[in-house]
Amino acid sequence: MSFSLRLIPLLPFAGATVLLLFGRAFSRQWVHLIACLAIGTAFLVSADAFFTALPAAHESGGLHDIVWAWFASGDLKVDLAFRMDALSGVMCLIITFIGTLIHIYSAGYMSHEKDYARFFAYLNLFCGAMLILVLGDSLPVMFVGWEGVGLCSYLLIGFWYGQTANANAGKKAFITNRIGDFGFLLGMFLLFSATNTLDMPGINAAAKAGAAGLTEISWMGQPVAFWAALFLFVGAAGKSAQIPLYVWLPDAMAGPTPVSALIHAATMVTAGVYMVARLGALYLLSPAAMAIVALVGAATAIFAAIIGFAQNDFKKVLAYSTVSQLGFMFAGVGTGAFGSGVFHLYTHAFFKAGLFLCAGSVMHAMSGSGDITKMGGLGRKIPWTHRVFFVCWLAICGVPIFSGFFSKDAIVAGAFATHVFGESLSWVGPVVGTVLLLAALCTSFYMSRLYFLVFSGECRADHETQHHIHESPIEMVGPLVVLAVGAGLGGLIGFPGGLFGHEEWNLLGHWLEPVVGPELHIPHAVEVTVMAASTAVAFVGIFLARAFFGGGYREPAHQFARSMPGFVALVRDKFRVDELYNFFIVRPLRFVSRGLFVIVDRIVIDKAMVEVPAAIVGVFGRAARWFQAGDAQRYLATFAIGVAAIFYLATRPPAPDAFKVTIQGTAVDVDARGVAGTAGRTLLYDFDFEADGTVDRKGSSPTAHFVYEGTGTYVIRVTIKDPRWGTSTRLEQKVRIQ
Amino acid sequence: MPTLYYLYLSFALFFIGTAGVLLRRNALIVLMAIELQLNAGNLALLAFSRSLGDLKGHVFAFFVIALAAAEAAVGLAILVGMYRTRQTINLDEVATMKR
Amino acid sequence: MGLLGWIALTPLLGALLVMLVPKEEESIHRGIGLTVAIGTFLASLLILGDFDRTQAGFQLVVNRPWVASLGINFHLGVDGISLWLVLLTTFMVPLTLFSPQAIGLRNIRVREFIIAMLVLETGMLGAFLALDLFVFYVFWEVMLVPMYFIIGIWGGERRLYASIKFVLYTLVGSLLMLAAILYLYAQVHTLTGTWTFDYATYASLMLPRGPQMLCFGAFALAFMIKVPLFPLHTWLPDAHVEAPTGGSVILAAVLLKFGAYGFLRFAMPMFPLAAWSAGPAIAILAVIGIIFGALMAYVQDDVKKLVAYSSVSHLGFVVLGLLTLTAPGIQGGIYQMLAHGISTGGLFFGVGILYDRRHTRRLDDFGGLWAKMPVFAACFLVIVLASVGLPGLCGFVGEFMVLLGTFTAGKTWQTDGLPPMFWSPMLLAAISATAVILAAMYLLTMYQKLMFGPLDKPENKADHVRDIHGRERWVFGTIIVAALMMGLWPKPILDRTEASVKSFVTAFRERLLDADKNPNAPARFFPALPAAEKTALNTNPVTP
Amino acid sequence: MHQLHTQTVGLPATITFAILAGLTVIGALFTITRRNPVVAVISLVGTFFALAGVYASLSAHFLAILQILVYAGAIMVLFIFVVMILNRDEITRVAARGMVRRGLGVVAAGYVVWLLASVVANSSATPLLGGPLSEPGADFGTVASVGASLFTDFMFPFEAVSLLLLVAVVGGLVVSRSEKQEDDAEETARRRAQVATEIRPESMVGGPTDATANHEAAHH
Repeated sequence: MSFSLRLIPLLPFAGATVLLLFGRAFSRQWVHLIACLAIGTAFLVSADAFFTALPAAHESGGLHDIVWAWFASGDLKVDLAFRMDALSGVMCLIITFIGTLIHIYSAGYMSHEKDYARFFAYLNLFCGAMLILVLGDSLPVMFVGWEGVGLCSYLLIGFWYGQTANANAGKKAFITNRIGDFGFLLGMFLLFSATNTLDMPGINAAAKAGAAGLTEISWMGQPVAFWAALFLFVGAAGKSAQIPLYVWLPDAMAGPTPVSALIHAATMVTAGVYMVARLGALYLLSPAAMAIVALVGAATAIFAAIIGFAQNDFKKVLAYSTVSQLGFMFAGVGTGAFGSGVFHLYTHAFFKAGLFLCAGSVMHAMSGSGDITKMGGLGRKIPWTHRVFFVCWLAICGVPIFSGFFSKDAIVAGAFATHVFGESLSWVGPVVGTVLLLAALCTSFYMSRLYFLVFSGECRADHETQHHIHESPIEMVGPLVVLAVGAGLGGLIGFPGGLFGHEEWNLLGHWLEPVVGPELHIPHAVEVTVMAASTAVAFVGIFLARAFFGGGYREPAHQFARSMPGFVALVRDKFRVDELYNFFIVRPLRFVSRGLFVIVDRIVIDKAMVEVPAAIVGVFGRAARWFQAGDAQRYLATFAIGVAAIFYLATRPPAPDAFKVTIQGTAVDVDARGVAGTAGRTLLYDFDFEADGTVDRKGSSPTAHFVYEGTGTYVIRVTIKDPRWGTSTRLEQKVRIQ
Repeated sequence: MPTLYYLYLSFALFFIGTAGVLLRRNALIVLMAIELQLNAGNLALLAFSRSLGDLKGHVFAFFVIALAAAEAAVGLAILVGMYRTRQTINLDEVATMKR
Repeated sequence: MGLLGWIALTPLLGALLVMLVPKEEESIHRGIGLTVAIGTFLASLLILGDFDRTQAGFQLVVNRPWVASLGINFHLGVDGISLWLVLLTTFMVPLTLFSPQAIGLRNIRVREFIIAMLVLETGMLGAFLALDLFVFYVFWEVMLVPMYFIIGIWGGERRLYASIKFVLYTLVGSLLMLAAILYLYAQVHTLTGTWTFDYATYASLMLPRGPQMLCFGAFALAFMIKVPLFPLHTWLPDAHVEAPTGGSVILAAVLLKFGAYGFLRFAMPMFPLAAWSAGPAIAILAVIGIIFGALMAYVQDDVKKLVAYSSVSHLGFVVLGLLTLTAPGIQGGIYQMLAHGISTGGLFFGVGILYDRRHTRRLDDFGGLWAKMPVFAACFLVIVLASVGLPGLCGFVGEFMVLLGTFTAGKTWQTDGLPPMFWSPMLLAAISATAVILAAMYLLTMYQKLMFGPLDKPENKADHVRDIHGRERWVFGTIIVAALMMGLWPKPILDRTEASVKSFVTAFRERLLDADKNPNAPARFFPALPAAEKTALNTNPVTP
Repeated sequence: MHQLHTQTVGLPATITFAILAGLTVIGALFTITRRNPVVAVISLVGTFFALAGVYASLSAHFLAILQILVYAGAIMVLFIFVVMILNRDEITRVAARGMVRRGLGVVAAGYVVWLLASVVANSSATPLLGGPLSEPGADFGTVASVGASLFTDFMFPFEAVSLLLLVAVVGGLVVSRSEKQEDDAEETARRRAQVATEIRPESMVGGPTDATANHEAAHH
């Protein structure tokens, strides 16, 4: 069924274009009006598509819209086409809805910004690209959005381009993403090589049918599907900040806070999860690939959570929290619980966006500083921000009823209950589940630490800053409240109704079922146990944090820091991964490049291969300069000598190098014809058979016959004369007469 | 008078002209020597023309004279220009390519 | 003369016209030059109208005797391979003449510059259109001379070194090519009894292995230098750095394309066996070039040199694509040529602006320019991203198709029954794909050093560091529109190259398989010359 | 007319030829050996006069007249002018450098001439070279006949030659024009100044600082 899906990304793009071209001429009101209108309309169109058009087309692959044939060559055919099914529809709604909220929030947050129009243009551009990413019907179209969001992320991180650190962070994000894109490209090529198509429905169909191209065993004993899935996962890891490519995300916090909320929490970073879910059928073909996805996800979840313990920057804590939560999502999709992964993506979008926007509001209040060691007791001064943060905090900790509880629980339970790994890898599920529970504990702890340090106790900021603390304006608080509602109650959309025998209560799972397959069946016992465990874990984390940080830094926190100073420092320095990369990858690359430049280009090629032959030629040239002194008279003399030489050679009678002598007894026959005959000249031949000065035969015949009187060695002398030129040649040859 | 004597004269003139061109330093004399060479050619043309009874030789000689006039005009102009820039018409002193 | 003849020669006539105007009237020179160049562009759009995309062969052919006694014909024609390159040429030249920075800082001898550009355009168009090897060679050399002057007269400090290096490199290749052409000329005469430089005849001449290798070597060397392929690339950075903006733009946008075009038009079809034998080596050189060029670009501190090395990297993709002998690979290669013309041309325009404003090209001298010139920074960003290969802009399509073509080449060869052109295409594709990372690294690093960071250097704060305005905006606007169109709607271009590329692949395969059966058979024609053509050739049996 | 034709045979003709040839050769030798260019020019004029006589003895009356008018008249006057303008004696007669090569060149030229002469000598029996000259037509070599030939069969080359002369005249003017030097100096100075202002745009007093505007300003 067709629907003008192109409108959805086109609207934000149009907004971006207008703002980029004419934005500087508009007043601020017009700028944010245009931007909000563009994304808001896109939300309405998405909602229309999702709720009115989609149900009818649900079974037949959703809504489809071909804009035009993009490129084609040989078997390769790529259309610029969009498709909306339940999965991309949910994504569209999340993006446009949260996008609209953040646009509105930004109108308040960025109100003092000089480059107002540029900011909103980038935001709109980002939304457009993100919508292309989720709506793209084929991998290359998805890749357009994929790179487009990377670009916008680059631009928005470096929005305050005047500071080198921001620009560096943007560049780091883009390049790290590019490493992922490299994997994405190779994955695409592998898939094309295996299935001859790049359309995602086609690939999924081939995967479901177990196409030979995908299942055939290739390198290292793994099927093609494994490598394709793995390479695509490299792309996903880049975009979604998973180990080992997560390093860019914390740095990306250099951008304006609404950007962090929209791009680096709610939408762009979840693109990898979305892609894995979208190509679920492909991943299901290879348990090994699934295991890698799940394990990387789980490892990232716990690793980033631990780093989160010791960060003192508000946004950095949230950034590592995002990395960690993305790890949860990957663990979810990696264990085959695609619906749960997407569910967590959805709840995370709300509570993390809420948290980030609260961070923005707090930093707004704190005159721009994000240092949590200088905060405290803000709950009374900025009550609305506090309330919203409170809700979102409970959601991310996984306190029951709040949204994070349901989604996190679904993932953990799925990990314990999954069967996708088969016999040999059956250990993966429980390991992932356990790690995730630990990560949930850590999450609960560091988020509570953040909450207590910021909102409880006495304010540790200096007097000047304290004086300025104020609640944010309505256009910032409004979206916060909406997000808090979503974070609080949004989880009900994926209510684990199976527990009560009502599968249909799980609305999201129901929607997604045709796309990602039915939800995992989770046994009651597992479900209940996991729920209990994760509830316990959430509360343990909160109480532990309260013991350490309730009302400010408490004695146990100091004690802990003193007992393990090395470890704490290591964690605070983020395990020094950046330094590691810098030392082992970036610097060697630069060093090798510079070395190659000097050695290969400057020395081997330019000196040895170019200048040495040139020098050799130069020697000849200097020798030849003697002839070319610029003196025309000497040129003429040389010319005269040359003419004379030519005359000399041309006027010599044509003669053979040696004449032919045929001996028969004492008789000889001599033939003195030249190689080329007489060349049309009249020649005279003098034959002197004994070389005694008497000419024995003469005339114009080149041959002569002579009979010697006795045996012996004779010299035959032939003189060839050209009577016209008066020139002659003399040839001599020895003959032996026996 | 058979044609051959005219030719001998032509050869002699040509040789003298060539020797002048090759040996003299004065650019003016070199130009004159070139005129001698051209005249040697003219003489041969006319001699053959006479012996063959064909007027084409005259026509060619006419062209050669025109060419000589053009050559003299341009050559002398160059000489004057050369003298103005270098204060000499000594051919040895105007060879600039040797450095 | 036919449409193509007029297109090829109009710039030359324009150059003659410019010569007639006194040298003081610079605005008239610019006006005439621009008018002629735009006229040529409009005329070349007519080709597009008359071009039949379903036909693989040469169209709009012009064929008239030139030097009949030597069998030289003024023979021009266009097919899917040359069509867009011709349009690229006619598009870039007026843009260059329009740009205020084209001549560079030493804004002298405007008339001569315009003349050089117009003669250059004739050379380029003629060489793209020529179907007679002699005519091709003439135009090929005609290109060399104006470029030599453009670098040597209007260039930077080391312009003499750079221009001579450029000429020597190019001449070494082209003289060997001339020798090979003359050898073929004699061979064709031996076989047919006629003297001809006709391309179609040469393209079906099949030499035995030995001479084929030698002739291929001669042709390939000329083209490898022009591309330029590692390790024959060192003339390029020097030429680019010293050339004025206009020279750099044309050099990058069009001249370099002759290397790849030559492979596609001459070296590969004429010597399939040799091309196949040399395939692995050239493919490896191309991949080395891709990576090496990118690494070199990464460590340059001169903007122009950086862009020049990025050309080495980008054009490596083109050569790799051509060698795959697959439709996506070759079409992608052609597309990459066009995209590179637009994006790198744009980069050089940008560098021209920077140099105009700041009189330096050292990266460390810049910083924070976004604050001073936001419009320029935005335009330059788009062009940089096009060069990085961001999907949606022109650079992506070609790169993607080349990589995909290379990656799947092994499979395609198998189905096509073609012996492998080079080893482990998947690995080579994977190695080449790392260039997407490296391209982002060096180009974004460059961009950041130019535009981002604090505006702390007094020279950058000066008033004359003005944002782009007037004609400069039009130049960048045009480039950006072209880059966007090529990125979003490549279909019209790809459609028109498809038939020719497919027939190229088929012809190459058949000739290669035939040659492979008996590599040392004496020179012959395969496929046999059409009878009609034979009689046509015999009508002028003249000996030189 | 008839009188002249008969001069080409018989003893008087031989004596005439010998005298004229001797004068020609002596004049030519003087031309290339005299240190004083004025003497050389006068000798050359003498040579040309003698040659005109030789032409006349070949029935080339038109050419003989032309030889005197154009050569001995116009061209030699030009030479005299130049000699007067330059007015320099040669210090050494013979070029100093490269004497080996020049000497070899003269020897080579002699060899070639000798070779040609020997061909002529060896072919002296042929009617073309050694035979008595036949009686030419009545109008052979007259202005009318040569003119008719020039204006019919050789019309195009004739016009081309006229163009050549025109070009030579213009070329001579251009090359020897004395203002050229000053022009060059002016031009060089202008360019230098312009390049200087471009490199330091801010030094332009009151001018636009943008380089583009500069270029335009500098040229108008």
